[in-house]
Amino acid sequence: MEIPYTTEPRKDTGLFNAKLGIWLFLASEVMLFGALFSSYILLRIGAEPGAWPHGLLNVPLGTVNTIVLIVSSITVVMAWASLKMKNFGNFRKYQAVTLVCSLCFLGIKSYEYNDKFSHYEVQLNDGRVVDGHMVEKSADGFTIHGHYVDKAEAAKVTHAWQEHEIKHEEIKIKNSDVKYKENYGPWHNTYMAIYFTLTGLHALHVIGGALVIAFLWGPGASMWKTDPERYTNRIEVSGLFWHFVDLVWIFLFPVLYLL
Amino acid sequence: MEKILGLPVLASKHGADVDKLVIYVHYLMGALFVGWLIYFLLALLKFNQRANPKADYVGIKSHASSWIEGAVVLAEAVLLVGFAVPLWGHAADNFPKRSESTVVKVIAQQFNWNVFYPGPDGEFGKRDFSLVTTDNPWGLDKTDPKGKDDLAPMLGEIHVPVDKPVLIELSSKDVIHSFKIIAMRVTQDAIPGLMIPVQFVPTKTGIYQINCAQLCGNGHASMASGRLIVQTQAEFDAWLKEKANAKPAASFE
Amino acid sequence: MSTQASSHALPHAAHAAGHHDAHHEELGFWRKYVFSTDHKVIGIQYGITSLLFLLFGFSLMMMMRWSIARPGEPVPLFGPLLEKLFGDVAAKGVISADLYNQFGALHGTIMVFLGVVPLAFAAFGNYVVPLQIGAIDMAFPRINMASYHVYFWGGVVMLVSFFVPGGAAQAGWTSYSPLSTAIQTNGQAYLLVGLVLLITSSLLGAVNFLATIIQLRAPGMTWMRLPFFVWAQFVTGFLLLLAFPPLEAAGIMQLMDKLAHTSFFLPTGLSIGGGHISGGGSPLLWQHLFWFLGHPEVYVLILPAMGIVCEIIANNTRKPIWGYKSLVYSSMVIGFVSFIVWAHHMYMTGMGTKISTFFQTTTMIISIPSVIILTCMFLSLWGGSIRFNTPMLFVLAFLPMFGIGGLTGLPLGFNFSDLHLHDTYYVIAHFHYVVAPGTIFALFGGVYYWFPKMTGRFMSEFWGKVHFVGSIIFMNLIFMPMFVQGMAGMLRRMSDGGINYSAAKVPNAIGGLSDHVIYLNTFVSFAALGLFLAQLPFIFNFFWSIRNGKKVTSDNPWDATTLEWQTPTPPPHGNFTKEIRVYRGPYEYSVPGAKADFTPQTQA
Amino acid sequence: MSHSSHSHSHGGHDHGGHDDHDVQSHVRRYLMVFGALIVGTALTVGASYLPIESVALTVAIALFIASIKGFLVAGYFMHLISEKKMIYAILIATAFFVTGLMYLTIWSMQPSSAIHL
Ligand code: HEA
Ligand code: HEA
Ligand code: CUA
Ligand SMILES: [Cu+2]
Repeated sequence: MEIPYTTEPRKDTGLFNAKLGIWLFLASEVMLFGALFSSYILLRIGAEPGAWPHGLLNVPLGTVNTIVLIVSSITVVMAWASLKMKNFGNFRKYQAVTLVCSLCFLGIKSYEYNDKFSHYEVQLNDGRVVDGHMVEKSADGFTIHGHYVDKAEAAKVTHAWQEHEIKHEEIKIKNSDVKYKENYGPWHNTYMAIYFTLTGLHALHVIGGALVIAFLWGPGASMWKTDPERYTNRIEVSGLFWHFVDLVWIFLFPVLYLL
Repeated sequence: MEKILGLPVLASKHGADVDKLVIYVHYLMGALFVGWLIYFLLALLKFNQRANPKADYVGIKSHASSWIEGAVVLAEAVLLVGFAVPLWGHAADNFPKRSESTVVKVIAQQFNWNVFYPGPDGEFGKRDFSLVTTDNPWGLDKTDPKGKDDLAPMLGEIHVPVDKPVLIELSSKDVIHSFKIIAMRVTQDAIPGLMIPVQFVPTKTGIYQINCAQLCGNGHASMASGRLIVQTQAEFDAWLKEKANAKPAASFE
Repeated sequence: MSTQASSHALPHAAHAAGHHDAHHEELGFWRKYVFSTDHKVIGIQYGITSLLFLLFGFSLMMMMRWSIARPGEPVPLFGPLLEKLFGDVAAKGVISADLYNQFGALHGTIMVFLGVVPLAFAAFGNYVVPLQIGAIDMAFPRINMASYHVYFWGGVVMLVSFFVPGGAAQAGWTSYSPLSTAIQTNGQAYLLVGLVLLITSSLLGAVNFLATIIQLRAPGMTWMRLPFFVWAQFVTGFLLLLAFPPLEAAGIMQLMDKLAHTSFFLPTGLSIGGGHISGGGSPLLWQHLFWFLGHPEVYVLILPAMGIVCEIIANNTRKPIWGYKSLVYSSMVIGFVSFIVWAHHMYMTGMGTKISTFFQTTTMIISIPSVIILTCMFLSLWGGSIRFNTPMLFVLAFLPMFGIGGLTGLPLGFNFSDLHLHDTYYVIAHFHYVVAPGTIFALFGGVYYWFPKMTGRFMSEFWGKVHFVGSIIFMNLIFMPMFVQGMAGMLRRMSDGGINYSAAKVPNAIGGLSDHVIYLNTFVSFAALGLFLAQLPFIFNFFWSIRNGKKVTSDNPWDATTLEWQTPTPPPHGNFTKEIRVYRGPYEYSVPGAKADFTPQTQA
Repeated sequence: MSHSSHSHSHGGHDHGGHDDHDVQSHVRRYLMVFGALIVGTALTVGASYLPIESVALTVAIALFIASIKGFLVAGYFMHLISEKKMIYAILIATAFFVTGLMYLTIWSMQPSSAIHL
């Protein structure tokens, strides 16, 4: 007993089951990320003037990651096209590049996360605020590589590019001078919150997609011998998911890094 | 119809319109319900297996049902355009002038209502979250001259004069509550982070129950000590004077 | 097309005849009943689990009804047990406000997400849809199995949440922020994790159903020959697919608020629980995302029920459903419009005229297709030859009950009358009329109707009728008085049934609840007890009939037209033993000139 | 892309509907799209350094380029350009709902007479 249309398309719809399935699933993903994007917009519109930070993220790294994902996307289609041309060897190579790209992306992402966790905002007892990275810790104090925040100036910053004009220096701070200090984790403000949520969820999708691709590349590849068409379909379907993940990043990147 | 529906006591001006809409909608519902119920029972009687052993493939041919559906559409449209929309527009967007109304600020908290009066100048003093301390739970800006004559915050008692518009600025300190006075036909959620204006004109003096209509924690059911006290203008003025002499808000500890 | 037919129906015929028995022995208990990929087994798994959850949700409500009627008094019989299970919040067997709120939040969540949706959509859908479209299974059997397992663990997480320190969630099934974040318990986090699991399960299910209905229809089963039940499931599938993800997103954000101390839904300057909060969020954002799901969700609760109603009405009036096409189009319109009416749950959040006008208008628009659907069902009776068996009785009762529930949606839909009724028992009565004597009755009907296909035996007609009479009487005795209470201004979610607002307690204040209104609490609680007792015949009948019910004498005991009755009883793995080809619409009863009063879809 | 009708005429294994020639011409297209995506990324980043004062304009430029890139990925890598009607129907419905969600929520959260504290 076999379920029909697992490989050959049904005539009236022109689709095989899994392809329809993945598109339905992607439709729901659109709603998921759509809701998060709406929340992003709302939080941003609702933020008080000056409360929405700009230029917190590392644009070159973000750019590299964007390119990494685009490269992985082209290798995914090329891998599928190779199968279509019955060239399993090329498929393996292309898909290997995809997997390396996904690791690269996740590596850069975790470096960026780590960077935010060592990025502090320190309120001093004298009312001044220091913002920068923790470079050194000692028993009675710590050193921040950063700058004193001028609230009035900061409120004028409305674009990411303006932030680059600020000079950074090493600032030594005694623990006893600190009124309050907090790193740039998701709790820091709504921008960091939505940043971590969106990119975290996206990273989970990258991991999920990479696992599926890795499975089909490794143990799952035996199907190429037994049922090559079905295998090619599976590659197509996993590819569709991967492109979607890329697509989400194409929007995340400008929205979070550049605006 | 009020009797049949069991609508509670009414003591505000716009409340009559609320009741009117409730009643009209129930006429529509009643008509549909009774009509269809009669049809339904008739159908069951007439077409049970014993009475009608052989079913008719086609069934009803008349298009009366389309007319009924059309009539429902029409009735709903009339209620919507003729009543709900304009009445709401009047209540939610056309606020009375501050100078002509009793202005009160109500800030909900678990599990009571904090009531603020602006004093003779009709303006509330500034509040700032960064000023909140245990001594100054409301973050009042004591340097703001407008705040100098504000009355000290009171718990759970709103005094207003009768037949004069009341303008309540509603907010909450912690979670969402809902400010409901049944006899005034007033319901408005009190939402932290928002200050939402509410208006009504009380038409009868008396002491009215204030309800909290939104689940706000384990004290929700007992958040019942709030009272709206509608007085004559003279009584109200006397009360206000007494309060104003007692202690202005700026010195509140 | 014929090649397609032979590619799946025929090989199986051989298979079923030949290897069937051997096949089953190989599977063993675990593969057969727990990790089965057969849509029928999964359907039954869903069915039993969700019925148990319904019973559990009802039991929570029995406890709550005690607290409402006799606040502060220890629960009879179960008091000591409650104290043992929950400790301080049930000290001396009295249900405290905390415990009441836990039960309330979980009653709503369990009934909706663990009871009715899995029963109506997943259980009946799984069992019946592939059969009705002539498919051998769902399109993705393993995903199907996964969705049941995810659902099951979602349910377990919810149940476990009662026993975490601080207890289960206490912010209503709506989990409004900031309350949900402010209450110091991890129960809320468990609830959210459970919800995320349930949503994931529903998404997998929805993808599967949609793919199945689109791809696996038997030859000749065109869209306009689908039984209305399949259509209803189809639209429901879309609602689940597209409305659930925003709640998943919202759930994740609220989890972040709870666990990572973000402020998505917490405004600046909030004072809850000490702790530093960055602020800058919005409590209304949560409500928008919740109700964006919440409204389509109510149609998820009702559409499958309407589908069942149509099947049973057609079968027991022995005539075609009146206005099949209007039914189909109306349910599609409902599907579409249900996505843009959600803010009618939020009229009292300070909405301006323009916005509320938009949402009132869409709300009134969506009531029209419901009116059309109900009209079609009513008109279907005319000219019929009605058999009053148990499934039909429940389904007939559905009509006026849904009618009452639907009609009372109207005064809620106009913002200016909702002003008086919002958050009162009127709302509770409104939606219980649609979901309890509405949906639940239809589901009962479905159980009685498809039971013979699932087991090869009928449920007892006598006890079925006892169940019916008891249920309809007590359902109305429970929910009708709630309209009166609501109109008088009695508020929902009151652990003490509103005595603090009663005239007796505050004699000098105007607007207190009269003794008469408060007394109805007791009345309703007794009626709820009656309803509980009325379910005993059902539970007994259900289990007894599996082994001892009257045996069916044919594979098509109700003389029905649709494809599920063209299978052996119960259907084997793979369903059909003959080639399935569809030649006609779903409800060809009493066709003029035909010999029998029913002409199956497979008849050329 | 996968026109089942012509795939059947090819018979044999290739049900997906691509003979080698077909796929090769597509590969060229994929590479062009890839180039365009890289250029698009460069443009996005470049544009963000332009000293444009208007926030709305910055956002508009960024989203405009992102939409074009998104269209390329969806259209060519995901073959949406030549997909089946059923998929279009699903995506159009989704687009409708997602716009509804975004637009209506944002619209209804605009304060009417309420004041944000
Ligand atoms: C299955 C579930 C279901 C269904 C179908 C509906 C249907 C409708 N609902 Fe309901 N609703 C809920 C479940 C449902 N609702 C729930 C769970 C809540 C509360 C959530 C919470 O706050 O916890 C709620 C709350 C709710 C509110 C918010 C109230 C408030 O909080 O203040 C509103 C407001 O507009 C509303 C309106 C409507 C309308 C206009 C319909 C319309 O679609 C109804 C259309 C139907 C008809 C108009 C009937 C037509 C009938 C006839 C023509 C024939 C009659 C014949 C006889 C009776 C014999 N509902
Ligand atoms: C689908 C949804 C659903 C269903 C079916 C029900 C069913 C019932 N509900 Fe529920 N209810 C809600 C959803 C539902 N409810 C929601 C969402 C809320 C709001 C919560 C909140 O405020 O946050 C609510 C709130 C609510 C309240 C208000 C509480 C308050 O505001 O404080 C009350 C009060 O009486 C109530 C009562 C009942 C009763 C008596 C039933 C009865 O009709 C129950 C009937 C049950 C059955 C008939 C069970 C049948 C099953 C079996 C017999 C099992 C058989 C088993 C086997 C064969 C294995 N409900
Ligand atoms: Cu405050 Cu309920
Ligand atoms: Cu609704």
